[in-house]
Amino acid sequence: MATKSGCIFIQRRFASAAAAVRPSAAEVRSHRNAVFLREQSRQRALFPRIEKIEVSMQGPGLEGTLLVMNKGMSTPLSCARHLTEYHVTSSVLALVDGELWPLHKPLMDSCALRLLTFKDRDPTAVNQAFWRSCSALLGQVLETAFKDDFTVELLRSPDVPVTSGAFCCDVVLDPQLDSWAPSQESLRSLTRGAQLLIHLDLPFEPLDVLPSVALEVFSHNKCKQEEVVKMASENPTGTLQLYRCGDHVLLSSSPLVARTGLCSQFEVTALHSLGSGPWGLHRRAQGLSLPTQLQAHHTVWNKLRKRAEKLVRKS
Amino acid sequence: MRLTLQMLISHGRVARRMGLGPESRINMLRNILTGLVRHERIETTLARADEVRFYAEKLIDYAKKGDTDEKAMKMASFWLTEKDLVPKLFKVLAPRFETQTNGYTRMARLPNRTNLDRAKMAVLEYKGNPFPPLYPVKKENELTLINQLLKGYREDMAQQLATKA
Amino acid sequence: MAACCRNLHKCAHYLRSVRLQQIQNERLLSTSSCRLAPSDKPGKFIPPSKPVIIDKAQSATSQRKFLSPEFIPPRQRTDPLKFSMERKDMIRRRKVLDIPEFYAGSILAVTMTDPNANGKVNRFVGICIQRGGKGLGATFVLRNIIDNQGVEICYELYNPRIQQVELLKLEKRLDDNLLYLRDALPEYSTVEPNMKPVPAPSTGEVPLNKMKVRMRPKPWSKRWERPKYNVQGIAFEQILSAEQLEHAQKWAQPWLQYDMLKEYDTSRIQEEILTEVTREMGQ
Amino acid sequence: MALFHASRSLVGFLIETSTNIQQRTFRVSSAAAAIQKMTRVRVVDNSSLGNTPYHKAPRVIHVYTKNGIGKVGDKVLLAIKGQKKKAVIVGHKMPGDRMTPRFDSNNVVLIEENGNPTGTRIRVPIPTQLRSMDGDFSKVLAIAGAFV
Repeated sequence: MATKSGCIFIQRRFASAAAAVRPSAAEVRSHRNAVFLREQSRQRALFPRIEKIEVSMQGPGLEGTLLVMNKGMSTPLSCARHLTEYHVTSSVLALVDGELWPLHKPLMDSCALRLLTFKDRDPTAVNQAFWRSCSALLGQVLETAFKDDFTVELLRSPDVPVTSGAFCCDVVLDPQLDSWAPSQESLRSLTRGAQLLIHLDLPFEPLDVLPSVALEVFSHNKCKQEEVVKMASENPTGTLQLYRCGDHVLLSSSPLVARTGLCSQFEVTALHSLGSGPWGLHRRAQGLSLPTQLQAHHTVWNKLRKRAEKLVRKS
Repeated sequence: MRLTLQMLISHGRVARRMGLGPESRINMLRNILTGLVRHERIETTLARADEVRFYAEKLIDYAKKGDTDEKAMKMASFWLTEKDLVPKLFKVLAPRFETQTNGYTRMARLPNRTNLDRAKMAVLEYKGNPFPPLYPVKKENELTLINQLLKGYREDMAQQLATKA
Repeated sequence: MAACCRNLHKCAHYLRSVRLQQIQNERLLSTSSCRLAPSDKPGKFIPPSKPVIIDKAQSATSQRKFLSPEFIPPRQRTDPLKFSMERKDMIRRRKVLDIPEFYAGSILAVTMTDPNANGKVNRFVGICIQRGGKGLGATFVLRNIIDNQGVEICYELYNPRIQQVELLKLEKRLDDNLLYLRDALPEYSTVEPNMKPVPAPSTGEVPLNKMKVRMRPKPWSKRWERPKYNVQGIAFEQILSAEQLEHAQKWAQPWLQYDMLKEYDTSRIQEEILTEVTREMGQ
Repeated sequence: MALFHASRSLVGFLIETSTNIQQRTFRVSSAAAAIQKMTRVRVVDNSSLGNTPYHKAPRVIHVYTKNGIGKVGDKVLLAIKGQKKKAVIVGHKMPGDRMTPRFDSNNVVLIEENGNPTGTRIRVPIPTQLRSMDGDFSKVLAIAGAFV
């Protein structure tokens, strides 16, 4: 206890030197979690009575299937659970009335539902969502990988196309680490952290919130707050989409895949430095991942991995 | 040809002994080959299909030489017992396989015969026939994640080569 | 003493005879030189034209592309490496020993070392009736009739015992295998042992002898009239009746020529090997 | 006369006969390739025993080898003109090794019990490998006319 309080004291001293009081990373995380859970339970309480909706399934072999589900409670994943195990394990995203829908988001009305997989005829949207989820996962790993006395701030990651060869995640590390260059060992330990998360098979839980809630969630992070304001102005409905993966809460403009277990091969390939920006030294972490359904032979994987080491630029 | 122990100890003999002798064998294969050229897909016993397959491919090789070639015409008129098929061989089948150098036929196994005996059955066809395919068509989706990654990789490689050259 | 006298006499006789021989030799020499001299004088102007003619014939023969049949590997499953290695050895041997182009029906003279013979060398002249074997083990059979006794020798083409292969007469016959000469009348296989080489025709083509041989009455060593042998060079009409000839057709296998499984197209292999051999021989 | 012709053809003397084709009224099989018991042979020396016509061709009745097959240089026992006589094989129809001659007939030279040849001349070529063979062939080689 004494050591902990000592740590906090030291941190406070440093933070005071940086002109603002900074809580520890664990505190920030628990705060975000608490706000997220509060909002989630509030939204669930909006549907106290069970109302039935009709979901007509689409897709090969599912024509004419009609499922009667609960309004505001059943998700596309619960629909898949009524079908077969194949649908549960291989579904990545859902298409509800032609709109991309995260698999864990409750259905609000009678609709036509199509479950998307990696092996569809046109899996472009799924691929993009997978790429986005992988960069979110990479951000989560980066946030938890450093010790408590180093701050990690995640920036808005650029949306790179799949053909660029690697997903990326922009991050600003503690100013003490400006001269630090990651070795292969440290990249490998990051990879290991990501693989632990993949092994846990954590779901990405979505939540539509108002900007005020989002601002509360990210009350400790200036750059995230700016991002929230910007995204809220971009979105015509004025709402934002938050995702929770484990105890990590993140902001995303478009849907993510169902769970982390969809990745099978995952590797953090590089951590490039982009030069100093408004928040300090910007760094870009890059990685490569493939889903369970599409695995590569190790020669192909090595070639792709070598390519993923090159700095990815937003086209 | 068959990669079996039987083939290993065959000392280079590749023809099966079938029918009532060498002449009968050739006549039988002639009739089957005529049927194959007429219908483009036939169903026979496995051994006969396997035997006739070689002759079917060689006949196309001869047909590619054109109907002015004396040897090709001789072969066609011998192997096609129904003479109305000779123009079909030269005018339809030979142009169809102009781009190929071998592998004009496809063979697939069928369930054993049940009505007469338990003979192994097979279906033999010339490729490019109008019938529904024997095997399901293999789907190769360019848009899957790994193929997209490989596409990007190939583009990168091509760019590197272009800059090098 | 008497013996000495006799010896002296002998010596004198010997000397005299030697002198006589010398005179004769001188005379012979002089005459020959006399004969040579006039022929030389006009020859000094003519020779440029003569070698040119010979050169033409030689170039015509050298321009003719010929690959000895033993270079072509047989149709079987043996590793092609074996044949390529053997080809190297064959080319090395051919650089030392001049093996001419010949066919069944050509007349050859082969000189080989003979550990048993008096002069340690054995020369045999005969008509080539068969060429066999592929690669280093290639053989050819020469046949001749010496003292009314038919003799055949099967030579190995690349045997180191062979010292010289002379081509006396380049000729093709209607068949590639003349084993039926064993059953033919002896004059068809008789070759003069001291035969002079017959110059090749200047056209560059290998002359084809369309002679049909007359056979001895049956029995023969093989039934040459059967379609299996496909013999063209026998005048069957003189010795067999029409019924017999028709009866022989009972063994015909007309479908064989249409059996594509039996085909062995060597044209491409032949061309490849020919370029390889000419390149190697040129080095 | 007919008998004379028949015996000559039986012995395989046709090569020696004139070139015009003589149509015979009967057939004989061609001589067996290997020299073994009951093989008809041709005597090629000028001994009177081997050259006087007889209604039966000389036949091998024993081959003095371990396997019963006679090759060049082997001794055989002949039944010739109703008497037994030893002989040396100096050429046979069966192809031997490469580079050695093969003859159109099975040739033998008659020898006495002591190994001396009966005749004084051999009228056909003799294979040279006889020179290097074991056994005493010097007398046979001495009367040879030609070698191949």
